Amino acid sequence: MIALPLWIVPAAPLVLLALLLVPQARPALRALVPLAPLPALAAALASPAPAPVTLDWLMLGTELALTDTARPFLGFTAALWALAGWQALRLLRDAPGRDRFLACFLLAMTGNLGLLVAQDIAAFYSFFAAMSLASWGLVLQGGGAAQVFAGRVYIGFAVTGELALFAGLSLGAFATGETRLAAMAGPEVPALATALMAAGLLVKLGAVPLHLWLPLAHAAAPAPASAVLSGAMLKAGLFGLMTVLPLGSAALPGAAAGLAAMALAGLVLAPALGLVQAEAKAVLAYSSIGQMSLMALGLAAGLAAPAAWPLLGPAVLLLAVHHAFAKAALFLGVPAVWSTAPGALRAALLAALALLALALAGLPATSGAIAKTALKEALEAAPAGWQVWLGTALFAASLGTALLMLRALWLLADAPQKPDTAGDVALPWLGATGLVLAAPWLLPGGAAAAPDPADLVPPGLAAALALAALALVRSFGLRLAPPKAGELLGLFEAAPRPAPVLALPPPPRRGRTLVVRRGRGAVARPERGALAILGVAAALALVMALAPAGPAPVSAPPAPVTGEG
Amino acid sequence: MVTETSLLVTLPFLAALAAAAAPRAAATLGMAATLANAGFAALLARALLADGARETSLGGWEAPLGITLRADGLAALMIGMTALVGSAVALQAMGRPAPGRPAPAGGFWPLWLATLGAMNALFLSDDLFNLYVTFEILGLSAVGLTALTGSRRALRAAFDYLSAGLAGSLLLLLGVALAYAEAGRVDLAAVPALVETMRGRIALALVLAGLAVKAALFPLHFWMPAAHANAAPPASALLSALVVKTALYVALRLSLEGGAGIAPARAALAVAGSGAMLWGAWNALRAERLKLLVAHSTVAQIGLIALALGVAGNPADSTLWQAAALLMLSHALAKAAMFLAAGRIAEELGHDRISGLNRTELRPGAAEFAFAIAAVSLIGLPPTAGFVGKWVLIEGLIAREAWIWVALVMTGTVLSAAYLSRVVSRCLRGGPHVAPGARRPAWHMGDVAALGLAVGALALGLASALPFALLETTLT
Amino acid sequence: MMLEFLALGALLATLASLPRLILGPRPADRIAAAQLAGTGTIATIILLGAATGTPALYDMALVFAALAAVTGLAFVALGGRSS
Amino acid sequence: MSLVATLLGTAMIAAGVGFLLFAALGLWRLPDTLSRLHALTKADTAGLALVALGAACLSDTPAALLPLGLCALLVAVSGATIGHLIARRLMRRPAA
Amino acid sequence: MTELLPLAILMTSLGVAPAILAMPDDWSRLRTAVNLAAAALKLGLVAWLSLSVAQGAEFGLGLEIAPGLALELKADALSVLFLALSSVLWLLTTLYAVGYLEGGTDRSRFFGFFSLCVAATVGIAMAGNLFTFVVFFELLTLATWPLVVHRGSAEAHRAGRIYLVYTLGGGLALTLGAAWLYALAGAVPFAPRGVLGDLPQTHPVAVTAIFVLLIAGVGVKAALVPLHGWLPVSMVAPAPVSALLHAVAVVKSGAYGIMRIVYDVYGVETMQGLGLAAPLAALAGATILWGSFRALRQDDLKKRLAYSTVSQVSYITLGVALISPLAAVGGLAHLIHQGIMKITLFLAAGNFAEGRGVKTVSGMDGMGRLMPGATLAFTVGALGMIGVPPLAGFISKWYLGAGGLDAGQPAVIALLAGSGLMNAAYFLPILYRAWFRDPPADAVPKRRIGWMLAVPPAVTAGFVLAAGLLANAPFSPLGWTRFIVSLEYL
Amino acid sequence: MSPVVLFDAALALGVLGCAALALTLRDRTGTVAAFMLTGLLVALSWLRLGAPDVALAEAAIGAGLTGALFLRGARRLGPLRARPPAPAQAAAAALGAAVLSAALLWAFATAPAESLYPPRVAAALEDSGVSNPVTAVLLNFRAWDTLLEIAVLVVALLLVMTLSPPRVIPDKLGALVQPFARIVVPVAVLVAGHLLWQGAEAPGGAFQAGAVLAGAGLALVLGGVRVDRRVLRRALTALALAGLAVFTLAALASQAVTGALLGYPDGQAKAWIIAIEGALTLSIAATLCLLFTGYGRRSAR
Repeated sequence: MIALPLWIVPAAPLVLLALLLVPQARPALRALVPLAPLPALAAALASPAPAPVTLDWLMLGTELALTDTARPFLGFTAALWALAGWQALRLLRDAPGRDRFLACFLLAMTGNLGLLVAQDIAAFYSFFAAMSLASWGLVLQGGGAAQVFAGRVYIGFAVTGELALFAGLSLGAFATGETRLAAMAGPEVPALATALMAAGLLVKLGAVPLHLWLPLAHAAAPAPASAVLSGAMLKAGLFGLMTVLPLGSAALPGAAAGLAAMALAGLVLAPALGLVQAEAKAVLAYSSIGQMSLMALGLAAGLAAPAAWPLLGPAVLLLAVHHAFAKAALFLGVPAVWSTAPGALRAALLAALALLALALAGLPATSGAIAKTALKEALEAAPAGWQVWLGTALFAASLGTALLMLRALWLLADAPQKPDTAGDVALPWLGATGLVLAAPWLLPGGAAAAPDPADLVPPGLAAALALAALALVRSFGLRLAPPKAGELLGLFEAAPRPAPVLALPPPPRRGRTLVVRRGRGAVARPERGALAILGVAAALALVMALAPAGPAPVSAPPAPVTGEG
Repeated sequence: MVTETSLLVTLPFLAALAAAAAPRAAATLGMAATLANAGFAALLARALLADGARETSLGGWEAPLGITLRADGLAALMIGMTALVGSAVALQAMGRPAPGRPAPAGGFWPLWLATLGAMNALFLSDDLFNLYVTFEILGLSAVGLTALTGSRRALRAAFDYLSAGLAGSLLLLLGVALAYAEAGRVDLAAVPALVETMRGRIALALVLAGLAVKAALFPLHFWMPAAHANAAPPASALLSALVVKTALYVALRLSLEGGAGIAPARAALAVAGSGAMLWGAWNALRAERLKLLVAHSTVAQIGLIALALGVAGNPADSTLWQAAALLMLSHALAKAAMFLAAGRIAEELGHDRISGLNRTELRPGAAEFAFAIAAVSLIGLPPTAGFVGKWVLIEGLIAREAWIWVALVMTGTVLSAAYLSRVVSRCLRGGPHVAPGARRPAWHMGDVAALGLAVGALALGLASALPFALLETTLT
Repeated sequence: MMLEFLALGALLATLASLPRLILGPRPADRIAAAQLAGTGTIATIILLGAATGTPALYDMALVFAALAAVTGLAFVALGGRSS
Repeated sequence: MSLVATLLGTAMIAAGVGFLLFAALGLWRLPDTLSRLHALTKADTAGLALVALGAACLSDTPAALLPLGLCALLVAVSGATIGHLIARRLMRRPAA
Repeated sequence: MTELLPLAILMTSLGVAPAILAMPDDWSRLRTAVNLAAAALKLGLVAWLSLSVAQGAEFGLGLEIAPGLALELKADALSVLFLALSSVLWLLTTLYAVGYLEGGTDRSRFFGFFSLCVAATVGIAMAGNLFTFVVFFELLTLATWPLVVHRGSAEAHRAGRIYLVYTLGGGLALTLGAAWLYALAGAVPFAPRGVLGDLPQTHPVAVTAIFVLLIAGVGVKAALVPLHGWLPVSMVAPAPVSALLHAVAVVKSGAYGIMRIVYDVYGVETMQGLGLAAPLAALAGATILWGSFRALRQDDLKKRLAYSTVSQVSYITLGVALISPLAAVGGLAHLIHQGIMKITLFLAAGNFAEGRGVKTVSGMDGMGRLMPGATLAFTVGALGMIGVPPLAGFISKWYLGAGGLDAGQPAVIALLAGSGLMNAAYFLPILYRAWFRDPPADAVPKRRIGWMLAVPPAVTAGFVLAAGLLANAPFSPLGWTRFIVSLEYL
Repeated sequence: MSPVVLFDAALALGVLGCAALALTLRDRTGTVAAFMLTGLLVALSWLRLGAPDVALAEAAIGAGLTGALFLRGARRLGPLRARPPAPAQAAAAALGAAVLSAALLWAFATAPAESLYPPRVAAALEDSGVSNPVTAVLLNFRAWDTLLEIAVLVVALLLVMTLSPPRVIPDKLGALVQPFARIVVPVAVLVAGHLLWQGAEAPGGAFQAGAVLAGAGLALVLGGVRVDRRVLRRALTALALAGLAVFTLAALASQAVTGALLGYPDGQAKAWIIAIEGALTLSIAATLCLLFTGYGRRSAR
């Protein structure tokens, strides 16, 4: 096998993007979009890993390498992008702004893939920003009011996150004097820098309360975009945190507690808010919040107990991979459902989706179960004080996920058919689903994991609760009024706004003019002139006559100041 | 052998006579004489740069008895200024008027040549009484130039000018007489002796008062705006650029000769100069007619120069007076260009109301451009000599910590920018102010002259080393 | 001494034309007064010359005399229209 | 210089000055313009002639005679002519 | 022969200006040829000069115009930085202007003053002493005024008047300060690390006052906050002029002047010794925030860009004022970066106005579909302004941030972040409208955009990208500024 | 009280009174007449002050010709319209004048009695070629001033040429004028020649001679000699201009000969001076005549 140069990972989509800018080439090249992440996939799977690349001339000196942590990330990210790209091609075949979407898609892909291999701050930050900002285009694709709102919220969070990241990185870089990303986890990085970096990344991760953009964006974006947003890009945040936090090297109990608090809040909030959503993708998005919170919890534990990190790390990674594929598959399945009319085909599809949902909920013999088990084991090493409620949290997470999945499936089952959605959008979904289902056998040590019956409890409980709720609803004729999208932000949105652009006519200003106009200068008359002559002559004579001889002061005498000094 | 000095003071008179005797050939003769004069001026400057200043005793009689012509750097600079401005103005006068405009009055050439001769004689003169006589020629010919158009306003202005000029002459003469009574001699070398006594100082005060009238120094400027505004363009240019300078030149001479003793006069000059600067600027801001604006600006600029002369201090221990000389030079070029341009603009428009400068069927032409450049020079923005002069002045004043004067100079600059921009902004009209088919005025000699002078004024700053080198050869 | 007194008298005669000059009423009266004053001045000069014994002054008197008529002539010839 | 000449001269001068004074008086006191002209032409001429003659008498050089004589002549001619012209004009245009 | 290189560079535009001014309006071919040839020639000469300077050559030419007063042209690393910017962008802007003004009136006047403007800029870049700097600085004022009022409308004239009032006032302050300094120091050549000797110790008050005057003088052009009023008003000028004002000539000259004054007149030690740096930095910071804040509220596209310039140019000042090598690198690099970004924005905005008559932010709907090329260029410029990596703006902000920390001013980071946020807030809505809104139904192409209009923004957008991407390459702006800073600080 | 003192007092009062009259009379002819009278008295004053040359010049110009010129000018002006100045102005003017006069009076009164200049003149008189110190000063020591003064006259003429006031066509004055002219003109020419020649030793000179000659010319003009014929006018003009031309050329020629501008060759000074003065006399006369007759294309009536 030819050694793959690492720079091709981000370059492949970028080159394709550049080529797509030529209008004539577009029809031929569009089909290549799903292939753009393949070099990355190849790099992730290549053995041995591709050699690091150093490009001194690029930016502030760019270094690309594929670390062990990054490798799985790169793998699932690339795969997801490929699948999503495929579906996007199908789904948006005739949509207006398709090329714009694809451009944003490719740029976001570049960023996402690139940040996984970037080793220096500038490159990482660049790729991260490219991903964040390009995703704005993905969110906005639909062009409706929801998209506009989601887009505004998204970009606000994204930019703020970017800036926090920027601030953190520059603080860190200055403190360490290094531009390597790895150095940001070092001991000499100030806490403020770490906090800022973490804040920036947590925005991306969707940690409560920085998650506000997430349900909006996922709901608004087209399904393949939601898939990569949820599957790949949220993980970029995770990846970033894993890189810049001093995991496994230093104990930061305070930070750990804070992070854990955010994670727990997410675990609680996600099902609570997700269940009342009226749209399947929104529900899925809330479930992502929950899942990501779980991973954040893992990180918190790692921060609290550095010793546990060697175990926790792989567990979190596993969870991430699992969630990536499962959630992406679910999102990809949404248009597949849309393409069908309620009936047998849709039922089959829903059944397949239910499998995925169960996997997500951690049903035994799925990747979810493997991941959860790994996490559970790893958390054993967490500090003693944490043990009490970590289990509860895990249980709550599973339960919440299961409930949300049910809700999502419920909503999907009722979704009307969208006739302009082609049937072949299901193909990428099938691919994704296959991967998820095959995961236990693909994942390292997955097949060996013994199914834990306890894992069945949450889904079961969830099903029971769901049935109870259903019964309640049916018997009392209750109807659910979906809340306004955007939680707290929805309240802001309720206020009427004249125009979405921050533009007002400039305030009127008074004219500034120096010119005195319309004056009729009175011409002095000669009689006065004669008087003036006389007066001046007399005055001058007086002055001169009375002035003492010798140097009289016109101004101050020559100053002591001289230039030569 | 006949020297360039004597040719400078005699040739213009001969040419004036010839031009008066042969009106048909007046233009040719006048142009030739003007150019020859310029040549001699250049030769003189070169000779001075090479050999330093020189004095010529006329008729072989030494100074207290006879009259001495003194050719030094300052004089040569002024002569050069006259030659330069004069050549351009002559060029303008050579040109034919635009169609439909009356032909210029025939009397221009002899009067101009007489003015030229008188000015050369004045700049070279080293004798108070002789200066008085040259002022007489100058005053009369300037009145003639003012009245050249023969319009009612012009005649009226000319009369006012004449009256004021005569009053000034009277004061001058009284002063000279008193100086003679005191010192027994009237050459400039008597000035140091004069400042020693009270009588002598009164004599100098009278002389200075007379000069102030002739220089139109505030508050004795009443005659000037009307005279300069109503004269024919070349005449206005000459009057404003050159004639008023002569009085300032003499004031500078007296300042140079008088040394420390004349300080009160310098103070008075500075005060009057500040007043002139402000008053002239104020009136220029309010003026409705273009030429009146330019004329009021002359009042202001004269004020600036007088201020510079006044604050330059004792020439024995400061070279700031050179800045004043440079300002004179710069103002001469710029103001002449401005008047020529204003004349051309008025000729094309048929009037010179500032509010009516935006005539839609006319595009701005070369004259407007020349006006704008001249304005730059007048304001004293780089790279003009005006800027260099102001710079040297300000630098010197700062070194002396004379902050009030610095502030005044600055104020004057600001004000000049303010009133000149009134016109210049209209010179740059375009867009909605110009009709699509608007014509551009054809080139005339006047445009060439105005543009040449304006560019000269602009570029003079780069060549300021030459004036300064010349001024170095000035005898004090 | 006598001559000096006479010169004074001539001068007074000259000045004595002033009342008419002031009173007018016609321009012709004023010109006549001036004319008379001219003659008086000539006389004064002659007397001064005689008193001081400087005949050079007679030349001056001659100049005055030669020019004495010019103004009057001009007045008449130009029509004397004024105010 | 003879005493006679001196006396004569002085007397003539005195008479001349007297004439002049009377001329002035006449110019002042006479009632109308035309009559005033008499004072101008006659008394005046006579006065100056007498003064000139007197001065000539007093003069010690004969060279002085010429200018004095010319003086008298010129004044006489001028006075007469001007008086005539003014009168003539007054006759034609009484308002002047 | 080579020692005349600075003069030759100056003359390529200064000499061309009168010739163009004198041409009749309808000689457009010849005029364009002369213009472009001069621009290209200058670019070549500047390239030559840059290479020579990089190899350590020194250029200096002097002309004494009064005792102790000389016009001096000098080419050092800092000059080359500014020279390169102006010559490259002049070529592009000229090309653009030729296309933009096709068929317009008074083109000879326009291009004449255009050349003069660049000549003044070049003169400023190569000024060898303070006096020369002042001379060219004022010349710039004069040369730009006709450009500002070129449209001839009442509004343009009003803008011109305001422009004059500000810049001439500034010029006056500058002149006064410079003259004062000359009076104290005799002569003030530009030399690395300052030329004041022990003056700051002997006359601290005077030296401080002079500094205030000088900075006030150049600060007007650099649009420091209380002195920035002319900049938003003068956006009524045609697009190439705005580009010139904001990117190449005027504003940059002000910023460049601050550099010269801080580095080559006062020197960093004096700046710190007299405590002048911190107030300047504070002023720059205030300008950054205020400019951004005002930009938020503008609907007029060019006005928004103008306020953005107010804000962005102060990054340069900030970089200089922080007295830290790293910040200096950032500030100096931003001189170039802001130039190429802002010119991209203005050229693109000009294209919008030309092609579709769009002059407001609210009219930008669907522009990405109507004019994709220009919108793309605009996008690149706008993102660069926000500081999105890997574009040019990021590089400067990165160094500025580091410099702020280096100087012990972590607040700079907050400043950068806050300003970046506001940048995003006023630029991203434009991008949103352009790319994600549908064009209004009545949008009809008004005029075809010729290649002369299309190419320059594309090229400058390319520069924006390249300046960021290739920041570490030897001849990048960043590389060059590192070279300069090594001279000023080591 | 001695008659001399009385005489001087009367003279002084007369000068002041006449000047005041000239300023305040509300009739133009009266003003001119008063002015003439002032001129006469001033000439007398000069005599009393021992300056016969000046007195002569004043007599010729101030008292003689200016009257005619003023009358000519008064014809073109309308009636007096200017209002007298406000009392405050008048008071201020009086104050200014008083201060100035006081200063001048004091200054002149206390000026050093002996002058430095006359001894120098006396010392150099021998080399000047003439024995009249005034002429020596005017045409030798300070000949340059004189040249310029001639230029003043020429410029005045140029001014008249430029303004071209209406030509004078005098009224027909009748039969008596011719005999008058026949007497006056020859005498005047004689006087002029005398003055010119005498200038070398005694008061007199080109100015005075020229003025007298001009007076004769005016008499001719007013007597009906037509100067408005082109040829005559041009000839007069040429004559008027020739004076300065001769003087200037002489100055240049003298420089060519001796190396000093206006430096006459040794021993020939008197010849040069007389030659120049001769030219000047004619020129001045012609100039004064032309100043009176004017150049206008339009006629007076």
